[in-house]
Amino acid sequence: MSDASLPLAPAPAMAAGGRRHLPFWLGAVGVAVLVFVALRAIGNDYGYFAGYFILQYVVLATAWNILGGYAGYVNFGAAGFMAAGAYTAIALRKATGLDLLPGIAAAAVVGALLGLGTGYLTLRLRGVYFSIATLCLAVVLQTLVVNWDYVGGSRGAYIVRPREVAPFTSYGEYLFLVMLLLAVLAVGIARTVEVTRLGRGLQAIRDNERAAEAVGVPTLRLKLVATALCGALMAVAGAPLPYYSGYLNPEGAFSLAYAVNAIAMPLIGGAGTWAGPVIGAVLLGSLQQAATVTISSALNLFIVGWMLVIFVAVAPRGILGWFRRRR
Amino acid sequence: QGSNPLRIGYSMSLSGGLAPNGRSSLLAHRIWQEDVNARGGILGRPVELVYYDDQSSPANVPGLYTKLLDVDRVDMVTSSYATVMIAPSMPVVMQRNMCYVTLLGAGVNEAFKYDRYFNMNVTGDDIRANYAKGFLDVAARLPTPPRTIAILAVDNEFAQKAAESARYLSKQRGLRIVYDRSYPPTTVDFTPTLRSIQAARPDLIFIGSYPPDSNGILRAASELRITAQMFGGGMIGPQIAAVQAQLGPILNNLVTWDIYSPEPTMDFPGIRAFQEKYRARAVQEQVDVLGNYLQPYAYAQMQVVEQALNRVGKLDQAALAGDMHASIFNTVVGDIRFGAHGEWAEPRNLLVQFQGIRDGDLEKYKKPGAKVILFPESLKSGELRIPYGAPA
Amino acid sequence: MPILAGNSLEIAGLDAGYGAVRVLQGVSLSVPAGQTVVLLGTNGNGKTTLMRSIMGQIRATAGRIRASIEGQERELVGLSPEQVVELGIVLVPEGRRLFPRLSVEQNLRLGAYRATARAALGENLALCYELFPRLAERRAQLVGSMSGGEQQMVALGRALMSAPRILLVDEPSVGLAPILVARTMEMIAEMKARLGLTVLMAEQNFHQAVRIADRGYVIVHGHIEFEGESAAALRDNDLVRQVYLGL
Amino acid sequence: MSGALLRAEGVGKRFGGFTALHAVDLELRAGERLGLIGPNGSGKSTFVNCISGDFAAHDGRVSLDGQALDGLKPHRRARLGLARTFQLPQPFGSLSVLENVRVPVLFAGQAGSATARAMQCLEQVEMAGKAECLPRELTQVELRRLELARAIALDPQLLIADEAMAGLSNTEVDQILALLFRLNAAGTAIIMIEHIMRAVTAFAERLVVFVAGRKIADGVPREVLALREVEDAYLGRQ
Amino acid sequence: MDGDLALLLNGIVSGLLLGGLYAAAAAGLAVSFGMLDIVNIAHPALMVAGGFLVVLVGTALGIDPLLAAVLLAVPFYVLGVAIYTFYHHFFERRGDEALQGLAFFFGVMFIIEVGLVMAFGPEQRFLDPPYAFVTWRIGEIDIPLRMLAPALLAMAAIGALWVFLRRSFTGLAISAVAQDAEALRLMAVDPVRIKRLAFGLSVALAAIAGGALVVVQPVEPSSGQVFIGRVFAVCIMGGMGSLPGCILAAFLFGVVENVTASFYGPSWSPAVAFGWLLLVLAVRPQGLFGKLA
Ligand SMILES: Nc1ncnc2c1ncn2[C@@H]1O[C@H](COP(=O)(O)OP(=O)(O)OP(=O)(O)O)[C@@H](O)[C@H]1O
Ligand SMILES: Nc1ncnc2c1ncn2[C@@H]1O[C@H](COP(=O)(O)OP(=O)(O)OP(=O)(O)O)[C@@H](O)[C@H]1O
Ligand SMILES: [Mg+2]
Ligand SMILES: [Mg+2]
Repeated sequence: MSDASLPLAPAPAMAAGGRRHLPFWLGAVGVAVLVFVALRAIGNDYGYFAGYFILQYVVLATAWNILGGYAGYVNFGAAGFMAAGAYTAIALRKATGLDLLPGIAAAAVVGALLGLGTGYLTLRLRGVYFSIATLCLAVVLQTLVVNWDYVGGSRGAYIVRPREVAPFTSYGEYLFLVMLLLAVLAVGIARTVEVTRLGRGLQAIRDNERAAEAVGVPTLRLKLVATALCGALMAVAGAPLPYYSGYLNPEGAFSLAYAVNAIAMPLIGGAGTWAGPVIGAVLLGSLQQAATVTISSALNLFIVGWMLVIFVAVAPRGILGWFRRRR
Repeated sequence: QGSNPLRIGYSMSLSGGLAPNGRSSLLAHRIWQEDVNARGGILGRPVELVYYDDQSSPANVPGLYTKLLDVDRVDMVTSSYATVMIAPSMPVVMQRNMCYVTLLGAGVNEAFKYDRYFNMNVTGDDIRANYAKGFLDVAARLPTPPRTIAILAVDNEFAQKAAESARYLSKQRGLRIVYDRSYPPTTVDFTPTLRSIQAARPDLIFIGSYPPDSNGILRAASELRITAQMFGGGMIGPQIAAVQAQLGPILNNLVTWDIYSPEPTMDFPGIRAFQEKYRARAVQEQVDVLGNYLQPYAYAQMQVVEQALNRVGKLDQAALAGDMHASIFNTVVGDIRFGAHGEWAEPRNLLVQFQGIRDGDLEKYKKPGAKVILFPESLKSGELRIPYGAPA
Repeated sequence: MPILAGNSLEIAGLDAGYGAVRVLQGVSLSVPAGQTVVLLGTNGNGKTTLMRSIMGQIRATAGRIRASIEGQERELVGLSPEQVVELGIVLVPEGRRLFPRLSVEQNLRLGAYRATARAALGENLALCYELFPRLAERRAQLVGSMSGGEQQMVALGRALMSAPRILLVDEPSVGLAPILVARTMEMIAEMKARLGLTVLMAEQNFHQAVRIADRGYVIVHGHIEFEGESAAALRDNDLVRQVYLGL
Repeated sequence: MSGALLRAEGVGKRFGGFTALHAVDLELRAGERLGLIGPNGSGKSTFVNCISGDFAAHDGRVSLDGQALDGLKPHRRARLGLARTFQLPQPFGSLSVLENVRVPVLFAGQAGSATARAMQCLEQVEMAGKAECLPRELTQVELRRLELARAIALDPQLLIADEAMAGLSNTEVDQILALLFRLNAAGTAIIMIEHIMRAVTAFAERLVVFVAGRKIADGVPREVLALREVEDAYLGRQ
Repeated sequence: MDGDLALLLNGIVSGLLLGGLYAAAAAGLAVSFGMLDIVNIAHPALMVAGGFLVVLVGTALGIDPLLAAVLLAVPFYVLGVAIYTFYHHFFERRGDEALQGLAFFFGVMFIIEVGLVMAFGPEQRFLDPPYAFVTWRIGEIDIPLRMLAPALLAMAAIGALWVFLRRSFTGLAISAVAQDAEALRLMAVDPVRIKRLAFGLSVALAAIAGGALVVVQPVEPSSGQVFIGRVFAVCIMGGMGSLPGCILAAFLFGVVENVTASFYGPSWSPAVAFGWLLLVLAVRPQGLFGKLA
């Protein structure tokens, strides 16, 4: 019923400075280097694992935001795309022996194609219909994977990763660095989308698809670009997963947690801006991680549930909404 | 140094789908901890358990084990229950060369080939050749030898391995497989599936299922009045008190894989004392009230760690692994020895049959006779009754 | 037939607005029983705001709105829209505000929600279809797919279904074909006559509005600038001539 | 050169069993000012939607400047120079007025600074002062102006204004009229759909009347308005 | 009877019975999600909570689970009113409901699930009425009362709701409230009260569905997750807000699942059922019975 036009925080009018790319990239890389150096100084593998956990959500939330935040199309199928990436990496490794990095590249391609397919299949759907369609897609994908013996089917697939990678102290560090770069890339892409006409077009679609079309916005093409980007980034977020855990089964890969976090994190940070998902993912991701490793009982999930409720209740326009004056 | 605790770390499924087994194993661990501390701890140090809830989500596991090893700096690691939780911890544990005693994994080490891995499970090295052996051996001695078999298994790793074993052994013994399908864990209604099986008229029905589905399958089977010479095989669920209470007479004559039954043949030293303590606390802790399933194994898991440490006398992972490879452990689930790949050197898959079950009262499961052991020969405590579906 | 006595509206010194924006300033006007009063004013002068204040959709910051219904005096300021409607004061809102995914008949039935209107539902529905035969033809059509004029009929019909004593109409002629504007005015007049209503109507279309008006007010920037005791008085007023007749 | 800018032949549209448009023909010269009137529900907006590509017409062909539009999406038509406004203003609610106008410039305009061009359009509709406002802060007239500014930003050859003046006061109607005249003087053909007869007669050089989905008159305004059918169906007896 | 025909007929009958359970689970959502536009993703979790309480109450009082569910509908109505009041206060009133509300209900879902684990433990719970072990046999067709009784209760509850929605003014107001709440006030209807009532009803239906679920199968705290996709799918396929559509879609869904399971094996059931829904959406985006305005 609620059509594509979901009431979101009004996009900030891009200040002239917002369009400058070099400072952003320098800043982003700077932050990344800083994070990496700091973790390395701590010299503790757990930092890398916790960091990986959070960063995968940065990528996932950012990807969701491209379609959900800018264009107002709420994707319930994040887990499906994520798993598609993970299983692409597994299949590639089984077929060719190529490992993580080629796996990520392949996942991007598969995710983009899948996103494109979703876009085509659901292009007539708006609002909740689109959301449910993505949910269905995830179910269908899961069934396919479960019945696909080549990648282990329901028994799951093992990936025995090397214990060491050349210049890194551990494989965990390597994985973390890869995810860090992916996160920088994802956020950079999201921001580029936001400040270019693509982002404007998507926002116009979110607000009023019919009017957008009437003033010359190629809505279908833009949506397809957005679904493809979203799919590719989500798949990329999932590609290292089998390397991270050494074993992957469909239930784990299609876990509801990914779908929920992909939506909740941008909302909590502030949907519709590139920084929102980052803030949300870092906040909610660290909270979850912290709750898991400090509370040795089921209480940890309970707390995460309450925090989710409280966050959205007190910051309805996301954390960013607090700082942005209502115009 | 004396009061500096010896810390054993692991992740546990305290919420989510694996929580029932996770929580009851945790209770077993805590009972062991109390016992061992009452004996003065290990190496003169009191034992402390450090565990986190993995929420039954494999993705949480690598992070938790890194935390345990790098931040909490635990002295030993063990595992939570089930393959899907053990496998993601392997790379982390292997990275630190820790000696690793796990609980009810199935074939995890086939992929990793880690020589400090030890698994508390009865399946042994070769699941395919062993898991369904009891079912088919017993079937082979039926008065009218069976010619056909139907196989149904849930889409998860353990049940699929079970089904694979049934498939493999059936072929080996010349049984015709007249139905062979799997079903998704989200299945709500099993009626159509079982009816298809019924339509194939198999002599034997082998089912690899998990707790919530086992109920649905057995209920549907009773509603459809399915009969077969033998029905069951690899069902996980009938071992659990809540399931036994609910299904009552439906379980009668069901034959299935198991790991423990309170029959005289399995009256190992210490098991009764353990179960007494366990049952005294189970209701309050809201876990399985009988403790007839993996709980003794969880206790035994820690006994292995304890005995190895006491023998080696120091926290030397390599030496501990060496000891575990070499020694025999006397546990509440019997004397065990680990083979080259860390599985039990001698598999001990049980085939049990529920007999004379008229109601859901649980008292009978504390005593011998309700769940008799048909296989292996060495532990056999009763004779097969056929067919499934006959009233008690 | 309903009693004609005592359905009137009296507004005195009304201030209202949206947050910091003060739209109405000291508006006073009266709608005597059984009369049709037009509120003239060009865009953004506060006609809708006045209507919304009467209905309780906007809380007046000062002043009084007194309604006399069937001899009973009531202060409206502070009442919620539901309470105001319960009294028998019904608004045909600007932009019609129909329920697009309900059928014509469902929209009409909803109009009869208030307790007193429920009793007369059958009667009023018949009257509605008599007044607007087009609606009878389209009773199962979803309102969202109807043209502007058709929707205006539904809006009037829905108000009728509420069995109003005092009817407020906000710019009924917007977007209607000339022939329909005329007809709408006639329909309002007819509804008024049949049901013995008191009517307050905001309009820009002076020529048409004045045809059915007994008296009128001109509102400019939230002030009542002129009060015409009769249609003729309105026609002769300079302000009106200047704004509406382009003289 | 046939001289026709817009040519619609036999355009028909059905909704379920109800025919909203019966094979309507219409031609329009470049730079022409056409008034389109008709009773409510006579199919005017439906016709516009068929021309603009919002609805897929069931029958007929439409071409603009000799190029067939059939099957093209609305945005393609918009880029070819066909702009329309909506009967109910449809702003992009979360974008500022300026950004609202920048959208068409970005996607359909020529090279150059989008912001400058958008400001220019806003100036044309006298909305430059509201550039930073959000649509919800605008009054009805302002929303109509924004709607027009967005259309202008497409540099249209043809502008269809669907009741751009409904609900506006006399003075405001005059302002919008002046704006449309200015646009027209710059070469844009305009189809004005309006119920405000004063505006229609002042603006249109040619008048088309729809009744019940059919074109019943097409010609010089004075003559068309004098027609008996038009009076009966639309104007009513004055 | 021919074997395949019997299989097909039985597949259809059992599919219809299963559809009854789906209808029970989806009907409440058809109200909250379909009519009020509240994307209550926690609905299946509420249903499971209902199931746990049915077991608790039914065991304590020694009454039939379905009866217990009907009794529990009352406190669940109150619970629904409370949830809606919170939701209204924090989201709807501020116009933030569309997306933030979704995150809110995700949170509620977690809270319920983990709350159940903490209160009742992770073990499965059950309460079997005696008839749950009875199966009627008509020719070749089996009708287990375990499936039939909940389906009948569901139909009765949904039927009553449907009559209420069709016949009463309140029902009409419920179907209008999401379209224009402010306009509703001009009909003397308090939209917040209407929504509260409707949401209360939808949660009360979750209790009934919980009772139905308990009779069909034992409940675990996470049992609800299985239903999330299905109930939303059923709602959408039935056409938003249409109760008859919802029931029909539930039956279709059940039949497709079970017939697929009979003939092609259960592992393809979800893919076929959901894939079919995808197709429906691609061809008829408004659902089978939905109307486009
Ligand atoms: N929700 C609102 N928030 C702030 N200002 C508002 C709001 N609604 C209206 N206004 C302002 O209040 C003033 C009066 O508006 P109102 O709608 O009452 O005028 P009106 O006479 O009914 O005009 P119209 O002929 O356009 O209907 C206008 O200047 C308008 O901008
Ligand atoms: N989606 C639709 N489904 C069904 N009927 C429709 C639909 N859209 C329009 N109609 C019908 O088509 C007819 C023509 O409508 P249209 O909106 O074109 O009228 P119009 O001439 O623009 O009227 P107005 O002057 O009131 O705006 C109306 O009777 C309307 O009810
Ligand atoms: Mg107004
Ligand atoms: Mg129109």
